[in-house]
Amino acid sequence: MDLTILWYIVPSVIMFCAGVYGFCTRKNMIALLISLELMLNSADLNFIVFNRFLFPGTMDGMVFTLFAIAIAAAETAVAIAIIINIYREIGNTDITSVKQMKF
Amino acid sequence: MDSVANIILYFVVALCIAIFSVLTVTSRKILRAATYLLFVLIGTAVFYFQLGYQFLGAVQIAVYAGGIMVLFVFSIVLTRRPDDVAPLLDSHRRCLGICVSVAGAVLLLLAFFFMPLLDGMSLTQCLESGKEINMDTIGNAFLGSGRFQYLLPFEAVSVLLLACIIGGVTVARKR
Amino acid sequence: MGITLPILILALPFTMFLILGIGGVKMSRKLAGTLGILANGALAVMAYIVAFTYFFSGEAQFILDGVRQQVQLFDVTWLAFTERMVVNIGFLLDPISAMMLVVITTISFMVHLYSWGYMEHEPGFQRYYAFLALFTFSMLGLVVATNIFQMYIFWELVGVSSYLLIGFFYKLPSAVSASKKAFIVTRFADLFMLIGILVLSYYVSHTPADGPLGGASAFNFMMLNAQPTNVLASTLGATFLSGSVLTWAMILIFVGGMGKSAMLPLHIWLPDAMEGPTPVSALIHAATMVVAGVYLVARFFPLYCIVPDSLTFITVVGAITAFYAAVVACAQIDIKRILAFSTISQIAFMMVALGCAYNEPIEGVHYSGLGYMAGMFHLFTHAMFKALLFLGAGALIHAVHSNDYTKMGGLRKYMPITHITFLIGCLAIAGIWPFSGFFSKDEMLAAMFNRHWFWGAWMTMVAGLTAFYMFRMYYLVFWWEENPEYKTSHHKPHDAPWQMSLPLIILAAVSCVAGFIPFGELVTYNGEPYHIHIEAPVAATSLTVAVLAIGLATAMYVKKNPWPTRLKNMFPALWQAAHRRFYWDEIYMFITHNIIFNIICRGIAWFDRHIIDGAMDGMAAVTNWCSVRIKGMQSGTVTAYVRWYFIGAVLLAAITWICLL
Amino acid sequence: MFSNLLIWFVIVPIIMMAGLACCGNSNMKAIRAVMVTCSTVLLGMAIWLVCEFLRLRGAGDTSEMLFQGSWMWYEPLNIHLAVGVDGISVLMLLLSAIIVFAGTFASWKISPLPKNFFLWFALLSTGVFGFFISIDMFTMFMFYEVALIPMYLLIGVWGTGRKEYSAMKLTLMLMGGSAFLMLGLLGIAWHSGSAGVPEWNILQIAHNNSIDPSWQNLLFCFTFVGFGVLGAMFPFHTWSPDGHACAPTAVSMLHAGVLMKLGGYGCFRIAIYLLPSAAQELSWIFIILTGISIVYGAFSACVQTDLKYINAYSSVSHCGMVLFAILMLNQTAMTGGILQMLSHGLMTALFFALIGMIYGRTHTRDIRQMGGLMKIMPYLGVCYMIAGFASLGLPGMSGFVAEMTIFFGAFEDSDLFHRIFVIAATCSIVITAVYILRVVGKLILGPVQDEHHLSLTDASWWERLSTVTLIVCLAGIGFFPNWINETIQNSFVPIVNALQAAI
Repeated sequence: MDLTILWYIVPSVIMFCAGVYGFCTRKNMIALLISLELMLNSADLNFIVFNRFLFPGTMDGMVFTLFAIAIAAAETAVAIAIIINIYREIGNTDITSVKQMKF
Repeated sequence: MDSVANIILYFVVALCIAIFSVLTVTSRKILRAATYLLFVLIGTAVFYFQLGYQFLGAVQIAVYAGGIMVLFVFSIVLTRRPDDVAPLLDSHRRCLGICVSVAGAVLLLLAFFFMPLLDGMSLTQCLESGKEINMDTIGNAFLGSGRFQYLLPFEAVSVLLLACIIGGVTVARKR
Repeated sequence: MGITLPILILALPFTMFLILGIGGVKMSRKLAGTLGILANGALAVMAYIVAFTYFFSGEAQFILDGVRQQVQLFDVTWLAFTERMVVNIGFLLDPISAMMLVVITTISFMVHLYSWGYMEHEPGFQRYYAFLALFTFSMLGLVVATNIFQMYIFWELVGVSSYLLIGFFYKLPSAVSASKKAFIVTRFADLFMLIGILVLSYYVSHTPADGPLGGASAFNFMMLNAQPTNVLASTLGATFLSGSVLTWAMILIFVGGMGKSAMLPLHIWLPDAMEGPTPVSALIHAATMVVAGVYLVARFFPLYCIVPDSLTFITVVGAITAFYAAVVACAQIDIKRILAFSTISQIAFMMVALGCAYNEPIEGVHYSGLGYMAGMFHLFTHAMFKALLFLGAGALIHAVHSNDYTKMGGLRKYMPITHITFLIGCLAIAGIWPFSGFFSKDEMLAAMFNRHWFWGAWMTMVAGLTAFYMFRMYYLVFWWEENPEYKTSHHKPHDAPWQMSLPLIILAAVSCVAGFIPFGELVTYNGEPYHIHIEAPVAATSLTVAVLAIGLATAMYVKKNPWPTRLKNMFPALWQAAHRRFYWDEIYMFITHNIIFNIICRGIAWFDRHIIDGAMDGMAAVTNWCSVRIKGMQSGTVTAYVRWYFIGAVLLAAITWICLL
Repeated sequence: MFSNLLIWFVIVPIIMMAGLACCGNSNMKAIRAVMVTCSTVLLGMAIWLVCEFLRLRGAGDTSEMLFQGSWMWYEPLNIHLAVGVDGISVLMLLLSAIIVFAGTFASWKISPLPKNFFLWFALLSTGVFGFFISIDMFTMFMFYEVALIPMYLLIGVWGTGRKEYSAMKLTLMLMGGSAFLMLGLLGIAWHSGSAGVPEWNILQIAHNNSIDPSWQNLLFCFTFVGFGVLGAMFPFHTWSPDGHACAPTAVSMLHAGVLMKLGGYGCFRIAIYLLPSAAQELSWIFIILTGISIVYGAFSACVQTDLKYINAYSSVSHCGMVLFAILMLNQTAMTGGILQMLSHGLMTALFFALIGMIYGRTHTRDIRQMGGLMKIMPYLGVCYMIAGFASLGLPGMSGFVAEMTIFFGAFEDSDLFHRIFVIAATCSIVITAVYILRVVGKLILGPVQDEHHLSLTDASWWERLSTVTLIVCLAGIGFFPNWINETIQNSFVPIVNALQAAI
């Protein structure tokens, strides 16, 4: 029994779809952010897996993942700053109550 | 033929990831969701180790499981009491979410399974055919400006991070 | 004769209008009045010189082999529509225009002088003189027109000056609405005239250039009138409703004349026009402007003769109007309205005379357009005595401060000059020998009897009615019973100041002697002299009828007695109808106000606001509605965006995949 | 390029804008100085242009357009900045200059933001002048749009009443019109060009005359409707009452006086001249519409109570007359149409100026609330009556000349269809008299309605200057129409020849 590429892709897909589900259904902004991290993580995993199985001699995928992790960290930091700010303004973190800027 | 240990490790981690990621998005307590996310991230890190990217796995644990999770927990604690329970989802939303995610999953899996390109080597073969990526290689790649070297993206990311720090501080600052 | 005098005759009143109109505000009354009167006096002198030169100098350009000629003293291009349709402004001198020059300037001068006293205390005195000058200018331009289009131009201008003068007391709503009515009714008639001119000029200008009509401008009177009989009628072959084009054109043009001359369906503006100052009524609504219709027919007489149907039309309209107006005049109580209806009736008289004029021999007797001559003669004498009557009425109103004869009565003792002159006017209009009206009316009746005995008899009856209502008014004003207020009031009625009395005396004198002017020697349709002779049977009949009518009026009205009231109560419906002028105003009011204004105009305005505008707004509303719907998708809820994003992504992926398979 | 006189008609307004931009925001003196100087220069240039034009024509220059110049602008699409004028555009330039001049004085005391107002005003006049000097369809269209856009702001910011609604409606409807127009122009350009290069030059297109008749029909409808919207043709006229009612004085003047003329001008210069066979074939449709316009506008005006609405509907009627005359496709009637444009431009500018002045004093435009203004402000009252008489076609005023030329020209078409519509159009002179006299009777004459009005003042010197300029021009055309008439008639020769050839 070989651990081929598909074996690693299946958990990645599950992770991704769980993220999608969470993003569509949750209302708490932090929960949304968590779902986002799940999706990002699955993408990272994909990079790595593709790098390893399709282009084993290079390290591009790994470098991209590294950057993605760095960017994810930055993004999370800013997002949380915004969420806290919104919380100060309106008293909760419910995504449906933030509509002022829609048009 | 991969070693049995590898296969067992794989199944444990894959199951762990699948279960915890579902739990992450279905849990009604936000602090628990964060904890489940931590497990998923650690599981991913284990995959990285297994695939031979030790440095990446370390970074994953340090940055994600360490830094980002702390941020999450702090913000959760700041914005609500930890034992707050999210209201039950209305069936319409849940149904829609399930539809979208299941349809996406089915589609993606179908795509992957039917793509002949992906039917390739086993993990062991890959690990053997690829050369070892040690810290020396990574360091040279990041600080060189030649072919397959990443000085410019590295600098860009560092500027980005700086911008994020400033942005985060500016946004969250009390007026 | 050079062209200096004709140009001056047109330029002087216009200049006066500009000077008084623009500079009047800064002038004193005295200066403005003096300027106006002097200018008008000079104008009258110039007009007399022109007329005298024309009639009596014997210059070859004016009279050739005993036939008076039509002369265009100048004729300059003003506007060229096409090669054949060129509008000129010129000065046409022929018997009738020379006669009209005299009439207009004389009456205008009298009115200027009279207004000096009559309008003395009115605000806007300068403006008044400016308008009078404008009117004089327009009317002179009208009568000397060399072509129908020039006539139309000045036709409109007299309409406007009439509008301005009727509405002179602009603070009175009644004056404003009267002026509006006058303008709109005459404008409505002018519309037909315009269409008539359009038709005529189109067909004339589309005849071959080398044909009998030549290549001249299609508007020119001399060219049109000089055509041998029937050339036009045969050339303009097209027909419409079994009338030839020329018939229709001439009738349409005549409708314009009907409007200005207040013929029957279009007469309603004239009685209301009495809201204007009385001297204005004398000038415009008795002597000059209202006879423009008669003048128009006379001007186009040769063309009307080519299409006898149109002459019949004129006769019928005139006869009906004459009778109608005479009957209505018997039942009015406002003296100015009585005079207004009398004017309508007299103008209709002239119309009938023109309608009855033949320019061809009938049964071997050559009448040489007797009706034409008589109509013009009556125009002349009527202008004089009707102006006299109006100015006299003005003097009465000036003294009594009312238009109503019930406020008068027994005034002969207080106002002797007015009384005598007024009586002369009444006698003249009633047609009593030797006053001027007798002669002209006699000729007209003779012409009508020549045409058909019916017209003669009918118009004799009208003449009798005329005598009756004029003397009814005369007696009610000067005899009847003295108004008791005069005795008690410290402000007794008295004769007018000299500026007002002088014109009365002059006009009365003219009315006495004007009948002896050998008019037939001067004004005939073809320029050949016509020797007037009194038609004894006709004269006797009309004189008898007039005397009888005067006798009846004397019996009824000389002293206060209950008979008039009894008579009124005997036929209340008839009296009421006549008093209300047979409800013409109400009919017009119904049509214009209820139908045109309320239904058509309001309907269109509603349609515009709700249907047309509604359609435009509706398009906007539909767009808006759509965008509101689409806007809902842009809810600002991030989860919804993600939902849509993934749905789209999944769909796209599915589609791509299906396509790849 | 700068030696061409015509180009300066665009440059001077731009200089005017630059000058205004340098002025202080509320430095009224400087702003007025710039405006007066530049509009006087424009007027002087326009008069000089007319004289020079007549001199050249008198000297025997018979080319179709004088003062021609052409500079390549965008090579791949063959777009030039091409200028040239014939007698009609010369007169239109003069009219525009007069109205810009009078408009400057009529908005002497505009507030708020006087500088910005005049900036947009100058931009508007740039567009107008540019339109009339262009003989390249593309630049013509560009200037047309330049003239339309400032309208939105001018009405929306400085207007009164429901100004946002009106500004939006006006802009959207006119933009809708120009969408049609753009299609039509593109069609003309591509169909008359050769070898894949579009031809934009009007003279060249008319010379080639190579558009397929069936295409002509479609393009004619597009261009005529496009310009017709601006010419307030029924049923696309409803922007006009609302727009005019809400616009500030000078804008109403310029809009009704000049901008609506762009519609009529474009109709014959492009729709009819370039598409003659379609014009012969399809003119009947538009004759019906414009015939309705004439009578419909006049009847609508009879029941309005807002002075500006009355005038706007009267404009619908009069501008309908312009298009009606142009559609008669013969020289006399088309000449009358141009005369009517000039006459209506001056007259309606005068009307709007006066309404603005009256409104500035009484703060109402409802004729039911006013009356007897003749007693209170005799100068304005007299001017209003003069404008009214010009409108109802009093001889001696330009309106009479124009209407008569139209009627006599239109009567030349001898079939029953044309005759019926001509007679319907002539009826409008009576209806016009009705609504004009109704207003004059209520507003100017009669007793004073409102005691508060008794303390109002009469016109100031700048108002007098503005009105006198317009009245003198009105009377000038009315008294001596023939030179204008001849100038216009001569300019129509090529167009009439093209139409003759297309039968």
